[in-house]
Amino acid sequence: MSILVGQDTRIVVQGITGKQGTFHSMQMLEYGSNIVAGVTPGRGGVKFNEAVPVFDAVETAVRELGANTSIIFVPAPGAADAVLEAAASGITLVICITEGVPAMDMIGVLSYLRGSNVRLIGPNCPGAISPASLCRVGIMPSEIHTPGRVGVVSRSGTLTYEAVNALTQFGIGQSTCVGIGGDPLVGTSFVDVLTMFEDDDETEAIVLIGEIGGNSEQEAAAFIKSGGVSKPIVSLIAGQSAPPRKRMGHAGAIVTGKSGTAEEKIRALSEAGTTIAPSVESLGEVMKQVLRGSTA
Amino acid sequence: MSILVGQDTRIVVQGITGKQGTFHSMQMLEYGSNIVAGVTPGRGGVKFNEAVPVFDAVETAVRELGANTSIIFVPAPGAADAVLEAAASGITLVICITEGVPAMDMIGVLSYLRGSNVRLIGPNCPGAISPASLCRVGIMPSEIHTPGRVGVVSRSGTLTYEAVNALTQFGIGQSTCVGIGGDPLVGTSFVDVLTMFEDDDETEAIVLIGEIGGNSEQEAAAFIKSGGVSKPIVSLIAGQSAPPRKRMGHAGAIVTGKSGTAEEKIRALSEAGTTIAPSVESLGEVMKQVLRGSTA
Amino acid sequence: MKLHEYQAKSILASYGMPVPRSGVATTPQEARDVARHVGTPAFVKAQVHAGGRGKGGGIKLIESAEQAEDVAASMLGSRLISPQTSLTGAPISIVLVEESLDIEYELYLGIVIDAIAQAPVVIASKAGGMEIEEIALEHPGLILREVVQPTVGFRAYQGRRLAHAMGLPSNLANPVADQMMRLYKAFVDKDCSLVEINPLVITKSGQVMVLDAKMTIDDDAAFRQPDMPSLRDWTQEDILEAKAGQAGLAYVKLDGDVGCLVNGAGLAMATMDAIKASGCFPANFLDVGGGAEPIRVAEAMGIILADPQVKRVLINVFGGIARCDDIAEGIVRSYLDSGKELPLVVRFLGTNKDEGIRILKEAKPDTIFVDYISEATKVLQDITIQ
Amino acid sequence: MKLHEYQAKSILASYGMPVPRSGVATTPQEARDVARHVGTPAFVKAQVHAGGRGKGGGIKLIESAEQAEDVAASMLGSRLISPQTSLTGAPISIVLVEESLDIEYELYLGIVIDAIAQAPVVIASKAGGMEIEEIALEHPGLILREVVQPTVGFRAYQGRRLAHAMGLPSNLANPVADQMMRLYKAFVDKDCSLVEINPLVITKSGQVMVLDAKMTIDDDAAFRQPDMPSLRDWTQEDILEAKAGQAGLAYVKLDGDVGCLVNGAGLAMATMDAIKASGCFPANFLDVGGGAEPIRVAEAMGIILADPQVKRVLINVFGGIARCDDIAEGIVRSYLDSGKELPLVVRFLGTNKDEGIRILKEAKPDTIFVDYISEATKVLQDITIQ
Repeated sequence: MSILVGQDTRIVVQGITGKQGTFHSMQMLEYGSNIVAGVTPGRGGVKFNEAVPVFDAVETAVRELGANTSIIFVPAPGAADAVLEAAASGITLVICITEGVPAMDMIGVLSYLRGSNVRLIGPNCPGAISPASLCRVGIMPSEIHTPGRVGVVSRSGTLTYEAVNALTQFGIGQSTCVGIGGDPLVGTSFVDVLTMFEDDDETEAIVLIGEIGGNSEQEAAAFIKSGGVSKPIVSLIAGQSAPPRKRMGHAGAIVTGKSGTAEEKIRALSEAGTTIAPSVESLGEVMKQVLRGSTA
Repeated sequence: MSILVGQDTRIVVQGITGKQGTFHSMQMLEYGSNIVAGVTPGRGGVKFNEAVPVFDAVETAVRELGANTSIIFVPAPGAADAVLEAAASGITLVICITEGVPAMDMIGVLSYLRGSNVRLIGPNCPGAISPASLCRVGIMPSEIHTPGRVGVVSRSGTLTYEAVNALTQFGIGQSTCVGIGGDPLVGTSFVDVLTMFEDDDETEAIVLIGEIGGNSEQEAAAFIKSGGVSKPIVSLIAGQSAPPRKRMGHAGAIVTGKSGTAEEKIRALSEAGTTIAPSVESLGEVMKQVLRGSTA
Repeated sequence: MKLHEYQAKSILASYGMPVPRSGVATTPQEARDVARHVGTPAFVKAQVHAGGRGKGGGIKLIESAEQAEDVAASMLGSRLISPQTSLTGAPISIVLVEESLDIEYELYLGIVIDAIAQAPVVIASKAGGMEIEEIALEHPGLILREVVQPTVGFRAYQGRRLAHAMGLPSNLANPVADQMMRLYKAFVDKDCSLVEINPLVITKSGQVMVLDAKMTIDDDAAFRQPDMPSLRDWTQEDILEAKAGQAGLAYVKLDGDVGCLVNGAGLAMATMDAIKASGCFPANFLDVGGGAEPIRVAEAMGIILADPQVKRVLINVFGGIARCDDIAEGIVRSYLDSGKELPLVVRFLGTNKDEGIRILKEAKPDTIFVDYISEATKVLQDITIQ
Repeated sequence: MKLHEYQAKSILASYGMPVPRSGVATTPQEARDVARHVGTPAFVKAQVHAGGRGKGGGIKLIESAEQAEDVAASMLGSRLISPQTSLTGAPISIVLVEESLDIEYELYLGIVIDAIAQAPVVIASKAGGMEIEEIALEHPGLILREVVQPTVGFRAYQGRRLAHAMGLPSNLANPVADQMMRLYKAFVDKDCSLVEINPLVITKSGQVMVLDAKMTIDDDAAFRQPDMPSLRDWTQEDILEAKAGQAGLAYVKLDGDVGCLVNGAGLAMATMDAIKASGCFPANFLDVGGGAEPIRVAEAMGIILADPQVKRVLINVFGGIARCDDIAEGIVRSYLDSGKELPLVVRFLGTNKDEGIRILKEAKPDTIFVDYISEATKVLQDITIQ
């Protein structure tokens, strides 16, 4: 087993005929992901890559082809609507890649999803990949991933790729890698993913990659400290050199109070018993040591 | 035991210093109801009737005096806000007497309350009374009620008083009488109240008073038919002589389709096995026969 | 309150919904000028608060500005009788002159507040042009519904879903969904209880257009809709109902001869039912309301007495908030004002019943007092026999 | 994007929030005329995108219109340096001349989007006039919060609750709550990420007034806020940051000399961290983004090279969506344009890495290629030593 995505995942790509949607759908198909349908309103009836049916609405993909997971490449103005459509159509996992979704839209979406059985990952995230089942629902480069027993969860995209690359180079494979997104308002938190990794038989250790801004790393630390996670965790926080009050790319990566600084996050995660990696390159080596320690 | 209101009810009156609030608070106090506080924003600090403290906010009444039930006499433009304040302050039963609350306001309120543990009765309702515990949280004339084992639920105000009067004149007392309100959008339905009466040891039989418009009587009939209520029910529907498309006073009392007609409602309730009373005056006699039948 | 078609269209246009070129006229000459401006062929449409205008001759195609003048002359000042008006019809004091379009699709689009969903529901049908009740009877499968989640409002995907289900080509899904979202925004902003665009058309050139529009505003929200009073056209309502409405009374004119004044809507309906069951016919529904002051009761009574069909009057009051003595005073006042000698049957119960009876006895000694509604209907029958 | 005080006040006034009498001026003469119109004593307030204006001399009381002219003359064209600006300060090109009020209460009122509550939160404090960060440090108990439920919006009772908790007299609760509801409506309508009224004052005559206002619009919502571009004042931002912003690049100017171009915000931060950990200092944060086309990379590189503080450049790209050859082409283009001979350290990984290296080697043979970030920082240190 992996978490979130795996062999039972039946993907519908929302915005499959757009530039990003087309590129990554091809990549996902090449990797082996089970894309059952695409959706582009107004383009229903065509075939993507001469094989994948494209519909006007998500509900058709759910009803006719049993889609259960959606990945969204719809441009920002329509992204909230795409999430709501997926949720209203019976999709239970929605992965929103789109960057730049207005905060007010996300407030509505998150309020709507609360109490439903629909999980949203993102927006502004790289998605999730479970190498053992060759299931990639995201935009990460496939080739750096290798099956294994370390779960990776991160707020960042390329930094996660570096981290995975570092693990793979040290011969450490991954159960599932999840990017939860760089926006302040996201559907799934560190704590949510940590809970899933804790419950996952195939995950033995966890890499947590945080960054400045907000306090989701502190929430994660508190959760770990309270016994929520028994598996070993290696953590890394980006942005130690970032100045205050400046948005470092991600909408969420801005230090506004003391709790948003890298120092505070590192302190909290260290106090919670996680091992702090000094750099992304060191992750492979640090994890190797941690795994050796936990086995001993 | 009675339902909704009883000896544990600790009332806060929202809008206690207004004309309606003052009049009915006096009436409730005379009956014996336990009004612990009143609320009128901007008037905090005064005493009502030289005894009941008046606060600026409902939360003070909850925190300092353990209020658990609110009755609202606030004028329509502020009524939705009053319900939300009560709900957010820890009140678990909100009875909104106010008439003329905009439908859009109620849509917001009902959406907010869904999934919470707060029950709203009304708006545009006479409230609830449990004669055995001398607990009146409403605007009904006290003197017509007498303790007993018949539960009364109704969409109407004065028609309910007639019904209760007819019961009392036949020596039939009431466990609790509840007016759910004459608007199309109300917090508590016939089905909700029937469920409570079914579960109430002190209720032996039920009077259900419906009227034209909407289809909450049909919902009730379906619920009864499906076995939701085992106790005998006498029902009465007002508006058999009403013309279509005309609003008969209550915002909800308007026949727009076939399902809104008195005939359809009577048919459904009759098929569900309830006894139809030919007129409000006959209620006492019909109920007497029903009770005799169920005892025999 | 209901709006006229031209008022509703003007509101919808302000939300970016396309409407045909048109103009209103209150005189035949104006109609001619507008027709010149709009171009012909065009339609002259009577502005009344009722559906079924086409069947009642309220929508006429004209080929020239002169014909527009003639048609307007025949409409203005007359009354339109349709299946949805009263027998006397609705007065026409304004006409709308509107361009004629080449139509490809005729759709029905409406929004109502649904009591079961406790939310607004957007209704659409490809059987536009028919009344929704007709569609419901004849083609129930063609009525499509999307419930709105109040938290996020009506969404584009719901609009596209409706468009597809109506069988529109894919390329129309987004433009039609866009119009639905605009309509929803207007519905919420203006506190509507109903909007109907019937038909929403798609022209041969692919343009979406509001061809007819009905809009009803939630009267309870009047306090926050400052523009609404100026849009109200009382002349479209029964004169007594309009008078009652202005006085804030719930009154509905009926066809019988027993005037009724009751406190409480449910009791008023039950009273009407009892009258009818006894073989008599109520002349009206009237709920005088909870806190009935004498002056308000007098107004209510005045409306009942102003109805020439009323031959006898029944008062049924269960005093609670309402006090029987207040009611009695109001009745006395209006009876004296009216100078009418109609028989009066009174049932008082509850608060200050005896005082109420005393006041009435003194002022109108022939008042008949009863204790039960059944007694009242029996007395009314006797009055008929006399 | 941030708005100026006068812009924010004009928006809030359109929502019915009372603001003092005032006018803007871009010349000393205008300032004098406005002061005559507004009346004296009054304040001249520098319009810059930064807090702490008072401490920086950006708010001055004037007693006469002539004095307004003098003060405006000294402000306009100068730069305001406050604890919240960069060391070089923010340029003053507009001043606001505003009436002076007799103040009874000075409150803080703000709305932000709270990531934990996943909702807007209204923040209030009776310690108005102080920066919210100062209040948080010195009087954390004086900061009050009300989370908004998106379904029903900010409600009057929440406003009254805040008013009472701030210790205002009961009779001010409703008027203050009313202002909060107006502010919330503006916040939602305008897609704000932050509004702050600091202070919201209550005058001795009991009137609630917006004395200072900050408003930040969610850049992501620009597509539905058509008025916003015209309100943007790029001169208030660092010139290179402004240039990057207009090109849609995430760029932050820093104080070091190592220019960095990275794809991905997290990786860019991690790269900066590594540079700093090695004892060097980054000159900037720059995320060239996912689908980096050559032209976009060239623009990004141009911004880095335009910074006179930059003495060496590090490229760190993990190719995925972004292709290393595209990146290389963009770099070559801007290096040629700039004519600069700065040392270049490049780490390419992933998509089309070899092709990227080939392109760079050909165009700039002295480029140093590395495989690891740690290797890159080591090389950068060596360059310093040279």
